[in-house]
Amino acid sequence: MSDRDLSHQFETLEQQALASSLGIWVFLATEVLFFGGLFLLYTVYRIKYPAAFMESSKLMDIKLGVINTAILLTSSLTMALAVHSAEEGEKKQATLRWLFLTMFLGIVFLGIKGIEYHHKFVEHLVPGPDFVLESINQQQAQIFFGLYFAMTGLHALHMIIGLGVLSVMGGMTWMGKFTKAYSNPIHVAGLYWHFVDVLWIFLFPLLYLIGNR
Amino acid sequence: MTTSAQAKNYITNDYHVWSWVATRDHKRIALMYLVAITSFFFLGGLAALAMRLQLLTPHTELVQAETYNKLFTLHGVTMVFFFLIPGIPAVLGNFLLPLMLGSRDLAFPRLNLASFYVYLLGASFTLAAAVLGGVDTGWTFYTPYSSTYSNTHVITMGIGIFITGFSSILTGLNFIVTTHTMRAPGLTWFRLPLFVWALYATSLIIVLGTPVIAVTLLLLILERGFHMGIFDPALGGDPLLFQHLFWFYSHPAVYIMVLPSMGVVSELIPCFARKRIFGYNFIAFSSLAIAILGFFVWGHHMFISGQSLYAGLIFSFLSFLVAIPSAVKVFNWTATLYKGRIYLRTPMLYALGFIGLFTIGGLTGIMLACLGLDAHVHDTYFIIAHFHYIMVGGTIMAYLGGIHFWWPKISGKLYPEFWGKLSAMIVFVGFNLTFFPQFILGYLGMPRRISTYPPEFQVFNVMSTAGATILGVGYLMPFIYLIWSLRYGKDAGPNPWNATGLEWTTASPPPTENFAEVPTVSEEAYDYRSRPEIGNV
Amino acid sequence: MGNVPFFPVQASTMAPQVDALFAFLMAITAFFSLLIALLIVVLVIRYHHKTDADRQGANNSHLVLELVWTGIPLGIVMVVFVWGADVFYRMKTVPPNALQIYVVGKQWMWKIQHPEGQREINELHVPVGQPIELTMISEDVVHDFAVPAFRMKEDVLPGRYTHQWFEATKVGEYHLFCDQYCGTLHSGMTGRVTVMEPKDFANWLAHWTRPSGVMTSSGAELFQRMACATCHLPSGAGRGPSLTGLYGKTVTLQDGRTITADDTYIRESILKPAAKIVRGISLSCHRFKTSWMSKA
Amino acid sequence: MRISTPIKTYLNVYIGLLALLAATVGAVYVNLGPWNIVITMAIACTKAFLVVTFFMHLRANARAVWIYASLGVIWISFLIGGTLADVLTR
Repeated sequence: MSDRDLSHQFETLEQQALASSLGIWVFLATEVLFFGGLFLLYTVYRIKYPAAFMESSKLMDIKLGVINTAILLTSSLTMALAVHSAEEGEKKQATLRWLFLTMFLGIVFLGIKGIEYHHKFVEHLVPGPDFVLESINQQQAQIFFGLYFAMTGLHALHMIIGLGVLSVMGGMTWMGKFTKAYSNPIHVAGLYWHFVDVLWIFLFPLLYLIGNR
Repeated sequence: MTTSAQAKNYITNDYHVWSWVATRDHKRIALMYLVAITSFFFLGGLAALAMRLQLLTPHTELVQAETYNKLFTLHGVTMVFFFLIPGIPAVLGNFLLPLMLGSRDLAFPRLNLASFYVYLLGASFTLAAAVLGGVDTGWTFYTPYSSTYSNTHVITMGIGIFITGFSSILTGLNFIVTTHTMRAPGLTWFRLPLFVWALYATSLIIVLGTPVIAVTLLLLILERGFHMGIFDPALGGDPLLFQHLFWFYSHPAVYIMVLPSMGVVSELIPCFARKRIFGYNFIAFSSLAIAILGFFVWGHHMFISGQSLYAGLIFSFLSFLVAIPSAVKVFNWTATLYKGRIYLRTPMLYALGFIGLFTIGGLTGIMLACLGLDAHVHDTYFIIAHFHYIMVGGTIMAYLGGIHFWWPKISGKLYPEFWGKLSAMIVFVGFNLTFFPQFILGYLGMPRRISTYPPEFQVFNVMSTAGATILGVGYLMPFIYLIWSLRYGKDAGPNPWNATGLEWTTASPPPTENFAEVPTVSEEAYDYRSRPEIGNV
Repeated sequence: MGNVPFFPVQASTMAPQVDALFAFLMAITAFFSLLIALLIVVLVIRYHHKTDADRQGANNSHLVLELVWTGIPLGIVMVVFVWGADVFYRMKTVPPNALQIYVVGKQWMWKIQHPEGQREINELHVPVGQPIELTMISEDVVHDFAVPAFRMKEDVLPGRYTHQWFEATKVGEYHLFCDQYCGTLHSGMTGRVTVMEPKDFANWLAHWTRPSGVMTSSGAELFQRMACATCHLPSGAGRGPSLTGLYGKTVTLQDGRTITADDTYIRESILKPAAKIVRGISLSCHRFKTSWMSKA
Repeated sequence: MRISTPIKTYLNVYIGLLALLAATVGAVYVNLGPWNIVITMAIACTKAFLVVTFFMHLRANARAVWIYASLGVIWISFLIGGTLADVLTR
């Protein structure tokens, strides 16, 4: 047991590891409920305005959506490998490689998201006074797009926070903080990243795939 | 060396400003919270006093209607989000949880400090909104008034409350993990002090409820900024969805306020009755039951809001169920007195006052859960009286009781007992004079949130204002003599009440690391009878 | 101080029912509050540390006792639930012979319209002994139409009709409040309900100086004037669906859902014709872009 | 909680996830009426299950962790269920 890894309030490394695991999972439960409010609104308005929701969903760029989903799933794999590498006490270059790949994929995801946002902006599909949509009931479609931006925007914000966390993990890896005995921080960061992935796993079909094409 | 290392406590440990600003010691963070929360308590109290003065006569022109609306919003927001919700958990909980568990600190000391600064950040947004001109939506922020019609600083205040929510979440998360992982050897779940159970149940609500209010306020801000229509019927939205989301948190939030105070009372009664608490398991589990059932009843705030009759029936039924665990607690506390050795010290007076007022608050709550009666008294002063019996008569009584009980531990000093008892009695009398007439006003039909009223309601309003003045004096007194005691009070010693519990086994004030060595527990909680060495109060 | 009321007047058929419920609950509240207070006082005196009472053999728990004081409150609240739900159900069930009166809430006044066209502001005149149904809507924010003497209230929502009913039992004048906070002059959004003998009420209606038209006939006039009648032919052969006898019927929408043609649906279809289009109709009525109805 | 998973498992799960992505997108082009949303959500749940189980190692954790992981999902169902009890019966 090395003392430098053990915070003063804990007795053992096992206790500390359990605390960090429980802490992040409790935090993820709060995150689930944070998005829960959005899922509630989505469910109610989907039931109230089914036609407008299906038609609006068809205006999503399914190609970019699929690409982004694949990117995010891949980033989850690389994240898992980064954590694996750190936990197994492999060379720090290996861990860093997987971390950078994960962050790179995250940035590509955000870039593509940005392109999609730009398209929506050009097409006047951003809620507000400029929102124009003739073919579908305008107000109902605006609610769909309002929820689209709120959900994907908050998801993107979580990705940005995740990228920040991963940068810190990169720094800690570089300084050789992680050993076979101690890898809590990167383990926790990985769980957060996977969670953001799981969120997208639900957002993607709810927003892109509800209308038959 | 002028002072030996052992004599240093968490306050004298280091005097540099930085040692406070960047502290990770839960006890110092608790003290910083105490200062912040007390400030908000007096701010909210001043707003309340101004309102009571306005209501002294039917058409007082002390403040304009607009100002009055901003006053009750300020009163509600500061009291709910900045005093009652963080109150007991962030001050007493922060200070005591590691001490009661026999650990050196919370599981995540840095998060704990972060939660305090997040609280301050949220508080500064809220104060900025108040200073810039105030908000007039009420603390409930109902749409579409808040999203479209109000032209006050709703967004700024929304951001403030949104941010403060994360402060609660961090505290709740920290408490949950700490309780699971940091208990001293031998300290099993059923040997825990009941205050810890109450904090745990509270944290459960905080962690599962607060994110929902956070996202709700965020959506309100977006709606106000972009008019997406999600809460605005003029744009195809449904304003009742806002109410559902709001009360999904804000009803359980009532239990965030009252559960910790029940925990405090469960500590005070056995100590001053010198007896193990009656029905430990039932009190412990009733906390969890309240935390969980509390999430199923939010629709009782919406019986006359246009919610469906069917939903009204379901929510009414479930609301009655949550009354049961509260009743069980009251009976168990009362039964604890039986065959006790009772000392009527200041904390005990507060605790007994709590039981009485909470009983009235709880029973009038049953009236509000009852559909046919709620349809008459909803949104009247009856509601105001009811929830002030719970939050002021309940939470603040217990908070003050707890502050008095643990003040010797926190400060190392004893307060003057005579003034303590006097203030407890003044608070009790002032409270009842303020809020009991409001039950009558409410049944007569006086609506809440009004600055002028029909003249026949005046007598009861005058009584209420008079009571509020007395109550204000009652609250000022502890503020003065507790500060006085810091300098002039007698030294308390480690255990002035001869109480059980690990927090009393260490010095007062405790050293930074709490315990010289990790204690081992082999007794049940509140084991006053079978350990004669403990002695009397 | 002779005229300080402690209890509100009972002026509707629901009022005694609500008050009976209240009396029952007051009895329970008083009983348990006094019981607890009395127990505390007695126990504190008896077991005060200065007394030498017998303190031997105190229990720390007692399962039977716990079950009793869990079970008894549970039984009581279930009675209260059923009773309260029953009263509430009666409050929500409008008698079939109820007279219709329409209420529009706006910041910060109540606008009331009688079926014969008489309009009032912050006043409501009704006959005694006649069930009245209020159909209520708001032009802006959420309001609440509350008459304490009738023991009734219901939120008045924008964008959707809500209803409540009462039958006044006592001639007199009663407070009308807005019970849902609605902005700056919420305190001033009050009014007066005047309950009259039927013959006085008939007089009041008849002496109305300038009735703005019976609601049904002014509706019919609008139907012609706004050219609704050119498409919505009674035979159903027009471009729009026939509206004859539509109210209260079930219609099938384009997406296959069925919906009852109630106030809310009809109002929505006038204001936003494209929102719910009936099956078999291809185009939507673009007649009204603005909400003229709320101006009416 | 530490758990040693062979790299091969990670790769298999990843391939599975991509296959499910293909399936769910493919389903959009087949009209199955109300079954479309059921299939789509079933696939989403399966994908989430895979990530939570194999990438996040939920199963290796202590019981308290399990409880909190499920509480989030259970509480969302309370929120949605309670609100729908009103919205669907108006």
